[in-house]
Amino acid sequence: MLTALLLILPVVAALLLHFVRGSAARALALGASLLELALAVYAAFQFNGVYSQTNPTLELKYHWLESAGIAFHIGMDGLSYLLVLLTAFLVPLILLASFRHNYDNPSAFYALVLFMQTGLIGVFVALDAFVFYFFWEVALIPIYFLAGVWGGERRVPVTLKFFLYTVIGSLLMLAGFVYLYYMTGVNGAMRSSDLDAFYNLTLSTQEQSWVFLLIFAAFAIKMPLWPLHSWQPDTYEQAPAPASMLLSGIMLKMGIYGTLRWLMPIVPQGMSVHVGWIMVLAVIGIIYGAIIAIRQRDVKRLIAFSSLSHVGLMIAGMFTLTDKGLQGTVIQMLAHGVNVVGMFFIADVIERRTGTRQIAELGGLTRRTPLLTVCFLVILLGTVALPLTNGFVGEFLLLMGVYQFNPWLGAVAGLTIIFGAVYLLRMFQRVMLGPDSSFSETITDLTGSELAVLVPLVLMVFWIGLFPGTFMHISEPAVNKLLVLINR
Amino acid sequence: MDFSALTSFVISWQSLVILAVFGISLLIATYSTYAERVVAAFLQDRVGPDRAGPYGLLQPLADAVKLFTKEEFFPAGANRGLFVFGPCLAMTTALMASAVIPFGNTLLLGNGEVVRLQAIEVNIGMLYVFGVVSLGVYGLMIGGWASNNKFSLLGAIRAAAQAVSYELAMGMALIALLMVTGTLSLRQIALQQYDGLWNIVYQPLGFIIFCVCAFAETNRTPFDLPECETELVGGYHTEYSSMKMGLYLFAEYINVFVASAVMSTLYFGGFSFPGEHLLYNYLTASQSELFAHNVVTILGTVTLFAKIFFFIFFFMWVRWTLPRFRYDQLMRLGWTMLFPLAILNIILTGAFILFFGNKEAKLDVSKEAAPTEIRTVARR
Amino acid sequence: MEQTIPEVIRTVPLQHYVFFAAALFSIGVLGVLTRRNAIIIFMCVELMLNAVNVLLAAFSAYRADPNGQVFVFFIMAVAAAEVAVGLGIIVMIYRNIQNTDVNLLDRLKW
Amino acid sequence: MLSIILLSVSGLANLFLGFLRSNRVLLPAVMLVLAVVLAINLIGFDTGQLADWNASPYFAGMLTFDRYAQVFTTVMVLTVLLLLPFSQKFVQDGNPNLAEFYSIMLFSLVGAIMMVSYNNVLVLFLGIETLSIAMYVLAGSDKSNLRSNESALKYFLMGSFATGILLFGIALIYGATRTFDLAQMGVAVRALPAADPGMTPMLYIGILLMLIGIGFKISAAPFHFWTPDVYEGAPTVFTAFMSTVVKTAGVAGFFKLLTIAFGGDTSGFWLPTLTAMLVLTLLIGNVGAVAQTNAKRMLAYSSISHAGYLMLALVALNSETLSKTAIFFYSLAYSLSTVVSFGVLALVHDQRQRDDYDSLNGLAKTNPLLAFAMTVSMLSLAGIPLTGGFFGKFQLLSAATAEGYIGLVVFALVMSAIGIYYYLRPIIAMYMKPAEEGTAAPVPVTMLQSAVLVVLVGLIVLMGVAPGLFDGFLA
Amino acid sequence: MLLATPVAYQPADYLPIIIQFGLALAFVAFSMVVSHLVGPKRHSKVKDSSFECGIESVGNARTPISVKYFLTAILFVLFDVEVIFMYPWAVNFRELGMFGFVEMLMFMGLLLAGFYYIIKKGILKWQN
Repeated sequence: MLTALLLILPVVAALLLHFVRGSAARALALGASLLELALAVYAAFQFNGVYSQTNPTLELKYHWLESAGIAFHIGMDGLSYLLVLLTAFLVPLILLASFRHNYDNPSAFYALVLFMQTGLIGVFVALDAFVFYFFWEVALIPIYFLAGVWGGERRVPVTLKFFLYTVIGSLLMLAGFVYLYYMTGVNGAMRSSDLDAFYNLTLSTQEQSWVFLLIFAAFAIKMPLWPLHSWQPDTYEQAPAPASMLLSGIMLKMGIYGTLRWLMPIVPQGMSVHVGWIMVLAVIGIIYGAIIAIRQRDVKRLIAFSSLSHVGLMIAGMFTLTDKGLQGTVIQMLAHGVNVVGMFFIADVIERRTGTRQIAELGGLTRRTPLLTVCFLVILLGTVALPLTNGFVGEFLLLMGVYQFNPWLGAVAGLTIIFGAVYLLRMFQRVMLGPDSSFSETITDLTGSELAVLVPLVLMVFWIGLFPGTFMHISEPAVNKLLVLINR
Repeated sequence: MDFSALTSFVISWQSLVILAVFGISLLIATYSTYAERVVAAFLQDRVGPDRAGPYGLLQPLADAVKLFTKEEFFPAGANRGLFVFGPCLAMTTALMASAVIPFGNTLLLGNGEVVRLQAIEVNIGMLYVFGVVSLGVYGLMIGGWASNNKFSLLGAIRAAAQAVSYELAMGMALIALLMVTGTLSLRQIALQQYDGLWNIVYQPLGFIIFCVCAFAETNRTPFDLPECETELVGGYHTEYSSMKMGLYLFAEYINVFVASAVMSTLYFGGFSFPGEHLLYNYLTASQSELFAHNVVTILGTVTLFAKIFFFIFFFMWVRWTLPRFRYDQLMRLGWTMLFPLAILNIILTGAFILFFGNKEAKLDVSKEAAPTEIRTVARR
Repeated sequence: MEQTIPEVIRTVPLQHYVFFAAALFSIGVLGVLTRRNAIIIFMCVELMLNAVNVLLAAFSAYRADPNGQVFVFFIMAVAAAEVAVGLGIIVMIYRNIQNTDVNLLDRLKW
Repeated sequence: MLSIILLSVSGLANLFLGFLRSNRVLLPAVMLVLAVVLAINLIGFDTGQLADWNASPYFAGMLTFDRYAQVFTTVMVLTVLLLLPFSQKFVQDGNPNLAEFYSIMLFSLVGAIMMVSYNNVLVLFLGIETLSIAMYVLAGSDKSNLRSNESALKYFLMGSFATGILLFGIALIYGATRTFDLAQMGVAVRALPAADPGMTPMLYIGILLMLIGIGFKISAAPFHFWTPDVYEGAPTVFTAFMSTVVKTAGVAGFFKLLTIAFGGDTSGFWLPTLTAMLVLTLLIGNVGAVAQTNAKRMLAYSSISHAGYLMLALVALNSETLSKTAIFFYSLAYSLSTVVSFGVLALVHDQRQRDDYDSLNGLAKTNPLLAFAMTVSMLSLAGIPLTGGFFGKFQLLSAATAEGYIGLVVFALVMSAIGIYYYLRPIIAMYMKPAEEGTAAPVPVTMLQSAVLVVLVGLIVLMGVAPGLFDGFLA
Repeated sequence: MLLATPVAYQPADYLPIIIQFGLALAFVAFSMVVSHLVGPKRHSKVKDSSFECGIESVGNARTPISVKYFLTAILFVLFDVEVIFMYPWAVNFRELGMFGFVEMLMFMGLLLAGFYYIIKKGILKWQN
């Protein structure tokens, strides 16, 4: 029931937002998202013994299409819970961040963000293939409008590209699901699209590898995996800051989560056929992202490519299929979510003050903005994966995993940290320190609301960095179960 | 089709009958022109044609010669082919129509051969007549359109619209008759009236409707708007001359003849005349059945022609008595009066038959009316 | 009554009817596909319908099964309705463009 | 049956109602009748004995009003009922022939109902013709508009041509099977190869000809070419009528025909043909729609593609219940969405006198409701979740999958991916393009129309969120 | 149901019609040919021009004519088909009995409804 509540609350709020205007709308939106966060936290205590919990709890199941054997089946295990928590944690901050802008028709904007939250949470809690697909698409629609309506001047073609990329992927995924769904009924059994039914399938490796390709297409596009990434930088750049945050902070995790929950356990053999080239692509993505990032002039694009590179590492770690790799992926999902949102927000803050994102035009901003500098530095270091920051734990585990999988790949993947340090610190050095620019004197420091966004992020950076156990314990049983299923 | 049938037919008496029917209809057509003038003269109290031959009896021949020897004229811009085709079609259809009309009962020959006094007996004779006659209007249409003349075109269009409008009511009137007779074969209808009452008794209203429609179908006054000289010069045959013109005229008269024949067959007992079985019985008392039967048959044929001539006269009588309708009146008469009347007639007939009439069908005289059967018919 | 019908018709073998109807039908189809005058196309369609009528009548006679002829009646009625509507449309168009050549109708691209 | 009688009688009455001085009473009257018919059908739903193919036969079993017929009747009546308010333009123009248009719509609805309730090919034929002939008139109802005339002519010529072909097919099949009754025909067809092998070629030719006729009627490629012209030229309301009711009736009727008469092992003969038509239809429909610049024409092509999707159910007819349900679900979702899209286009057209994409620019600013409704319908047509279109498509796909047509399914999915591109274009125009000069003024929308739009959107979303409510009617 | 009497007609029975047709054709052809040969032929420009009461003929003779005529034709087609339906009914009237009568009453009722409708619609208003 609680899970359903988590789903329903944002929608209701979104609908209500249709009727209120101005500051009331902001209050309503923020209030709703905070309430959502509170619910999410409460959920942690709701299933005590969550640490030993392997099967999803807080389940809810009612018949959706009885004749077709499709049920509206939702529930959370540790893995889902962490991502739900991440979503619930980030959305209020994103809303808060969007308050600074004066978009036209703001309540529609907030409504879409909340609607999006429902979609995201739905994806994370779905336990039925079609519920999953359903929310997967539901999450897509609002982000399309957010980026398309409130975005930059090149928004229309860019968002169209993004939408088509994603939808084509998800349609292939649908094909895969339909096939699995059909296979559940071959031996006279009632067809079902339930997760467990899929887990119980026994398919030939041939079938598995085909299904894998179909479904992985969707996830790979969302992540994005290297050759399929071309929608990402444009979209991040053109979308309004909050949309970019949603995209990079949460939506990108849908792909990874999907792979963990809906791909690896269902078609393990089929996956193992493909692991090789995927790893290679992932590592290429790491290097590629990093190198491009180095050459970027635009802060937002730089962040986009750095995120591409980090995601590459996550993918690589995930496909090592070791407990280290998976745990690392989980933690890194959280960390990356926090960091990238923070980075985008800071980029947004600077842009709003200076009116530009060009690194060349910026410089020497520190003098008048101590707070900004501090927050920026912390989050930056977190992204660089300095020990004691959140980035470190994840990347360390991931690299270990990759190294175990294949030392050479591990070595190459290790470059990501060095590269990351290079381009991020160079950016920081040029933007904040460096020779004075026209803005050095005029720029003002963070305001209260901006602090309200950044402080939680900063705290989270340290929390994950210092006590990763908090989260790893939650995800551990789920991850172990996944491993069991994968190695069956 | 095997030719043995053809040959055996050609040398049979039946083919003679066909020739006779054909010739008679042509003859009547020719002399109708004469009759028309005589009647007109009589009604207008003046002397009709009286130069050519005694009482001008040779007048038609003179006309024929004239028509043949006139120059045939093709208006500029006319579609020659269709221009010629129009009158031909009109004439052909007119001549075809008389094929199924029973001009009399059977003649019995010494060798026991039976000759129907009818070109051909088909079970759908009535439909045949309808089909062929309504084809005739194409002749008018084509001719009128082909002559590239506004008058002709208007005449043609009028002819068509009028023909179709009245065909409706005509068909409906006929249906009422069908309900009484239960067959479409003209011969059977005639034979059914051989003894007992003529259909006019059952179908007075139907007859009136049918008669009016027959006038309209044959473009006779008061419905001769397609060719009303006061408005349209000559109507559809404005541009026609010589024998083409003649064909149109003949076609009209032959149609009148056919219409009369059909009317007398359907409603006035065809070749039956009152007291025929009395005569038959009287003759058989003294003469052979063969002789008696043939005499009755011949008398029947004569009576039929009497009836036909009466109706032809009636046509002419009306022509020289009644003024012409206006076109909208014509249409309104056809659609808003005759059509509902016909439907009413059908309903009344049906109700009558169901509630008062005898349930079983009228005596079915479908078999060839050999003398024995005739007698049974007559004696009943 | 039904059993008497066959002798009437069977003097002509069934195949002849079928081939005849097929020929009529094909002529109609070709006409529709090749001719450009709306009226002629329309007449060709009617030709097709009548081919069907012939076929149905023949079959129903051979099968001694009146349904076929009933069907023919309905086809006639429907054809009449089609004629009415179709002529109406054609007249309407003629009054707008003084022509019935379907090639002239290019406001909408095929 | 009651619906048929009611509709035809009211259609007649409506004609005479037209002689009244004011024709403002017509729309309410017609809508009332439709509402009553709808109510009758909905009430009848729980009468269990209607569940099988032939219950309560009429006219010596030529027409059976079973659950199948009832469900699709409901769909079509609902569609027309919700479509009518968008025809109010006629009322405002004081159109002298308004009564005729409404009556003809009712009559064509009767035809459509006959097409789903027939049990004898004769009735099917009559239904098709009643529907088609009415549609010829409606297509040309905008007498002064040459495009309308032209579309009427094209529709008429193509339609009657198709009728001829269909009839010849029927005649040949009659010759082979000696019956018009669906069930007997099915028996005879299955028995024929053994009983009278000489007749089988005639039978097969007949079936092929019927397929061609069917293709014409539901505008399946390669017999689709008339569709875009006709849809574009006809008055928008009637275009909507054509693309919803006609298609629903067509597919439902032909499903019944193919299942009962030509199902089973006979299907082995014609299924390949049908499959080829399906592939071609999907391809042409979607690719053609991408190329369009005119929203109405795009919808015409999209309706072709939807015919293709529906044909998936015809192909998968051997798993009967699945396909039935799929057809029902899809046609309902599709009809509702189409009504919305065409309705919005009609309103926009009434004000702006054009129906290309740009005429929609900035609609989100001027008429949020219209824009939102249009968006929902577009997403539904595209088969995005949260709308009825998704579950419709899903059921079709699962039916096809159950028959093992994996390749077709993947193909269909790729096609609908293409579809998304052109369904997004109106949305982009409405939300992301600024209003041009001349399109700045808000489109006038009456209360009734906006209410209907809300209902429609509600239904579409309801189908997408709680499909269970619409499930199991045909199980 | 079928318009046939128990007498079995052979195609040969329809031979007379063909013969009569031949005769008619022969007569027509004869008269045409003869009149063509016999009659004089003196053409002139004025003489060949189509007749318009002596004045110059203006415009195309085949001008579009009042739509009323088309309407009449179309209506004829419609109603005549209804009549076709009545023929078999009428022939078998007695066999069908009361049932057939009632059915036909319905049929005619609908027919009359349509009839009344077209009259009311002003099909026969030739004035305007």
